[in-house]
Amino acid sequence: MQTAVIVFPASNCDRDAATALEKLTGKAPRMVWHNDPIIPDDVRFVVVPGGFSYGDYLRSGAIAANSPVIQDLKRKAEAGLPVLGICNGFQILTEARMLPGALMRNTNQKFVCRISRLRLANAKTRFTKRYDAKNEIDIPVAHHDGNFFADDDTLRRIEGNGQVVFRYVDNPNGSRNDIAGIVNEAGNVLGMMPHPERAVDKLHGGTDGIPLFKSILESL
Amino acid sequence: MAPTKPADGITPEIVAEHGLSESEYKIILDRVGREPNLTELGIFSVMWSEHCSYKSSRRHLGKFLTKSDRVIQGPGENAGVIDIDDGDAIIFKMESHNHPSYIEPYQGAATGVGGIMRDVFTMGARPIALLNALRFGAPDHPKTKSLVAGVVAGIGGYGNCVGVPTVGGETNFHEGYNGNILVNAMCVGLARTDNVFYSAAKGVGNPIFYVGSKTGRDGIHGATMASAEFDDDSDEKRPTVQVGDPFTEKLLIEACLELMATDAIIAIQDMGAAGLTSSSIEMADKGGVGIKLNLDKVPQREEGMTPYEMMLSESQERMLMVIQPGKEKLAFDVFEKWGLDVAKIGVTTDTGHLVLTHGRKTVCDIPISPLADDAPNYDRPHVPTEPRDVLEPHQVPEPTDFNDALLRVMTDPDMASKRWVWEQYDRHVMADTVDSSQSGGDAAIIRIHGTNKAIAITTDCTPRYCYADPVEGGKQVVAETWRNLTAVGADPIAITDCLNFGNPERPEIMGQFVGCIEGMNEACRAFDYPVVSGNVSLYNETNGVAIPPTPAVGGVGLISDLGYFKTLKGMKEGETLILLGETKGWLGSSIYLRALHNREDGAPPSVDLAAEKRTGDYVRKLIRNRRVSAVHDLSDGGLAAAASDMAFATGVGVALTNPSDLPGHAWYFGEDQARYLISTDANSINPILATAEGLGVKAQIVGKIGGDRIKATDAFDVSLVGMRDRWANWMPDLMSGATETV
Amino acid sequence: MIARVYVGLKPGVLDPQGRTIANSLNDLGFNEVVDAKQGKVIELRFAESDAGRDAVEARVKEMCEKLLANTVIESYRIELDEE
Amino acid sequence: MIARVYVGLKPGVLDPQGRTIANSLNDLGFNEVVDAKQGKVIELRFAESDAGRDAVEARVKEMCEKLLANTVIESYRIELDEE
Ligand SMILES: Nc1ncnc2c1ncn2[C@@H]1O[C@H](COP(=O)(O)OP(=O)(O)O)[C@@H](O)[C@H]1O
Ligand SMILES: [Mg+2]
Repeated sequence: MQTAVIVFPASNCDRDAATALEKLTGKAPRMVWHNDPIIPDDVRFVVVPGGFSYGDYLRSGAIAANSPVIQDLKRKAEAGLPVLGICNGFQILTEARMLPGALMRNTNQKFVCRISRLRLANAKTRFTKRYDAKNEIDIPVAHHDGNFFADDDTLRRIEGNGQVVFRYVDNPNGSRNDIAGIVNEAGNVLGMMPHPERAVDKLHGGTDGIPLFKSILESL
Repeated sequence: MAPTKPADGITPEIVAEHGLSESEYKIILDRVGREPNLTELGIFSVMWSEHCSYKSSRRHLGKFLTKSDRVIQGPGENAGVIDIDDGDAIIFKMESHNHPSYIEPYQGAATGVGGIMRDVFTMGARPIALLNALRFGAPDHPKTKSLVAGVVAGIGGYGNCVGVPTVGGETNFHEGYNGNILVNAMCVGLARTDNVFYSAAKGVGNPIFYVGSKTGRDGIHGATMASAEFDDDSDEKRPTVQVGDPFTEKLLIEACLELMATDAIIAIQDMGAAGLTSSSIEMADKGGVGIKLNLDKVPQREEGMTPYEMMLSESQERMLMVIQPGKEKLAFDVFEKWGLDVAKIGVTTDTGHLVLTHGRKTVCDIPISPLADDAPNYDRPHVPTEPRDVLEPHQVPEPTDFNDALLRVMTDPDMASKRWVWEQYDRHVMADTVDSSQSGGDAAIIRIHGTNKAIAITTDCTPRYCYADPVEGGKQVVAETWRNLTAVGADPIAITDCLNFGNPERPEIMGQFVGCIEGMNEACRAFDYPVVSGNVSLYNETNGVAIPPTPAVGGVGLISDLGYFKTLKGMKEGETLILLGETKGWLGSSIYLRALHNREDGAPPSVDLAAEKRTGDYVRKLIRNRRVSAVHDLSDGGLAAAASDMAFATGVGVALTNPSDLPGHAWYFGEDQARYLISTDANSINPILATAEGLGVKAQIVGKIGGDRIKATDAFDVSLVGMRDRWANWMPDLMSGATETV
Repeated sequence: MIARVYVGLKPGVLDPQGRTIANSLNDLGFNEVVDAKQGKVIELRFAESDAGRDAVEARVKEMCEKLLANTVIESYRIELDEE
Repeated sequence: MIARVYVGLKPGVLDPQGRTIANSLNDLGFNEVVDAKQGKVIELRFAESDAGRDAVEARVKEMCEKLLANTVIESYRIELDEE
């Protein structure tokens, strides 16, 4: 199965994402450069990785959201291509308006790196089916701007639609409603601050990220 | 600050402002054969500064063991290179950024991280891990909190952005650092043994490329500042500090590694302290060639920069390289793809001179060899530190309340959890962190990507021991890193160091320096554990008061199979704790003495290197034979602290006993060296004890695992969770309400 | 010509940075501060041109919408300065 | 009373943010932008008081020196507004 990871200048979890995808699909993902106008047609699943695209200057994800490849990603996502934005990738997807809301500075103003416990708020999405009966998982977070904000109307709407996928058990950043990850209305675009690609290996961050990748890959 | 306009004559005042002595200036006159102009003088001054020339330390550093079967490159290059089999090489170094971090903690620490990473990727390695050894003033000193907040944010801000995990380090507090904090950063990179890059320029007529950020007026005279003492005015002087740009650094890493995969690069050198000057001169000197640079071609951030300013600027994120003729276009293409400034600024020559032109005029023409070869090399007078009396256990009061004693020891500033610090560092990026600060373990474990082997890394130093007895302290520092690597099952391979001391012109400080080196070297030789890179930071004094001698050491070891490593975590209910190594109840210079009695007297524990070796080799064997479920070495705070660390990390209680004749405080809190605690199941106890006896390693059963308390016969009995909370909250409590510049 | 773009959080969006500043100021003894907000100023310098004020302003507005502000949480204000 | 504090990098100090913003605007086709700088505005609201303008300004200056600006690399400007 062909997957892809988008690489921006100073993405830095591109390798983490590629390692996870290769492990789970048996095939190296295509690394698509931010300036490429087109994501190759054979790509069935795209990861927008974490990191500090453009140094996070101006606002996290803002500059990357305007890159050529994201314009193509938007078109393809609207046509149903599944996309996972992790950490900086989540920030980029909100900046690109592919997901609602915005990610602001953590309330305590500090970068936070820890294993965080997440509650599955919606276990029926294309990304969470394989979690079966499990309702809490441990996934690492590592971010400075993970404080999810949406205005009251938006919040009500996404809660009502079941778009909230993960919530923090112990909110590390001040996110409204403890939101750690959301999908778009169509359910094919997931953005999350925690790093599931850092939880696919017993020796490194645990294995609670594996069902997420399995869910989406099997749905294709 | 020196005048920046070209002066007609060099006055004694100008010479002094450049930190050069009269006799040093005489040598310059002699070697150049005429009066230098200001640019030339500036170049000599930075090259001959303590920071670049190691003039007080060189002859002593030469004594270190620097070779072993695994050493590919020892000291003398940007970083040390060791062979870890299968064609893989590990490249690492530690460096200080003390003075800049005191003046501007965020940027000072950030640029320190950036600088050490450049030293490593310059040699062809992808940086894979960062560590940081930090020393701050007393917790209640008015500057401490904001310095801590700024330094930690700066280290995280840079490392996190570049995407290299910060996996370990140490954090101490002591009033001896009130006016001079220490920020030492270590970087470890991974390369192929057949693709390591060096700095020696080769050939004549080869193009010299400048890559990275533009040159501005940043940190001019940083190198001389790093070699000067602070006084009360230093806060006000505020020399131009450099601002780090981790985004550009990340691009620079990717671009350099991309170009290094081709055969375009002959030599490469990062521009660190003394920027363009030291990088060009080091490349030329090592290669025995001359260099001609056209300064008009240097990418500049500001208008009207003089040759003096360009040569002395310490703008960050810049590299210099000699490119294979014919590969210029390839180089341009790679750097432009990554959006970096790139320019051909000169060529190598056969003149042996550094020639600079600016606006069609020659502004500098000096022979290169004296800049390096004739740099001052002083044999500064040194007097050894007076030996202290050994404190016997009965000379140290026993606690009236052992629970309180344990609490005080575990919440001593050096002992309390540093989660507040390391939670601000991305420890997992790059997908290979097997263990890090997270577990509170002895050494971080980083897997070699795509393989089943790993390296273990640690940094250590116990300045109070070094102050009490530099020679024993020096031994102890090296031994502790060796022990920490051993405790996770790694074979210790080599070290890097960062020697932080006061003013070397004072014989007692120089005595500390010489003593520490002697002790370190003795330990290196005993363990076949060479020094492959390092850094010296002197003049860490304020108003004549020096920091405690602080030779920080970073150790690296190899775990050739990840099937066999251990951490301090993982012991199981019902297991037995065995103490390996001999306990005499050493309380001199201990944490116990300081935490309970506010005293730092007494000789520090002596280090029996043969016992260290014997015991450590045995521990590694036990780990390889899967005889143990958890291992921790004993250091600060002794047995009680080590057992508590293990209990905190695992969430299971321990019950300790005292099978010795020693009083409780000496047994539980003594800091005798060469000791480890291991946890094992019932079946393994007898074989472990028997083998130990055969090897001449003392082994005693000292406790049981289980329950939810940390207790000890005739001593303490506290709840694990309660004690852990106090230990965990010390630093958040300290830092709450810390006011960092926003 | 120089344009200054002021970007601040919309009313109703919690401003943790502002909150922290106010708290820190209070801790330092500046008790008269009841509230603080933090925003950004982006100063843009333009190449010489004969574009009129309105044209420039329209372009800057476009820059704000596209990049300089995230209108989900931020509002902006433009100031032009002939120098 | 409201005080607005403008904080920006001192001339000559590297401004990686500003440079990246300018580059990105150019990439988006805003080629007229030759340079960008990013600074901060901190808006402070005060409790009612009879402190005069000068007294308030002196206090804000102290806040800047102590906390709001990092005077090693930043300079600041204060504006007072009676509302
Ligand atoms: N500045 C720091 N950065 C990262 N990790 C740190 C820092 N300070 C302390 N730590 C971590 O805290 C743990 C305890 O540190 P320390 O007491 O120095 O350990 P040890 O005595 O075993 O060397 C270690 O895992 C260490 O890596
Ligand atoms: Mg240890």
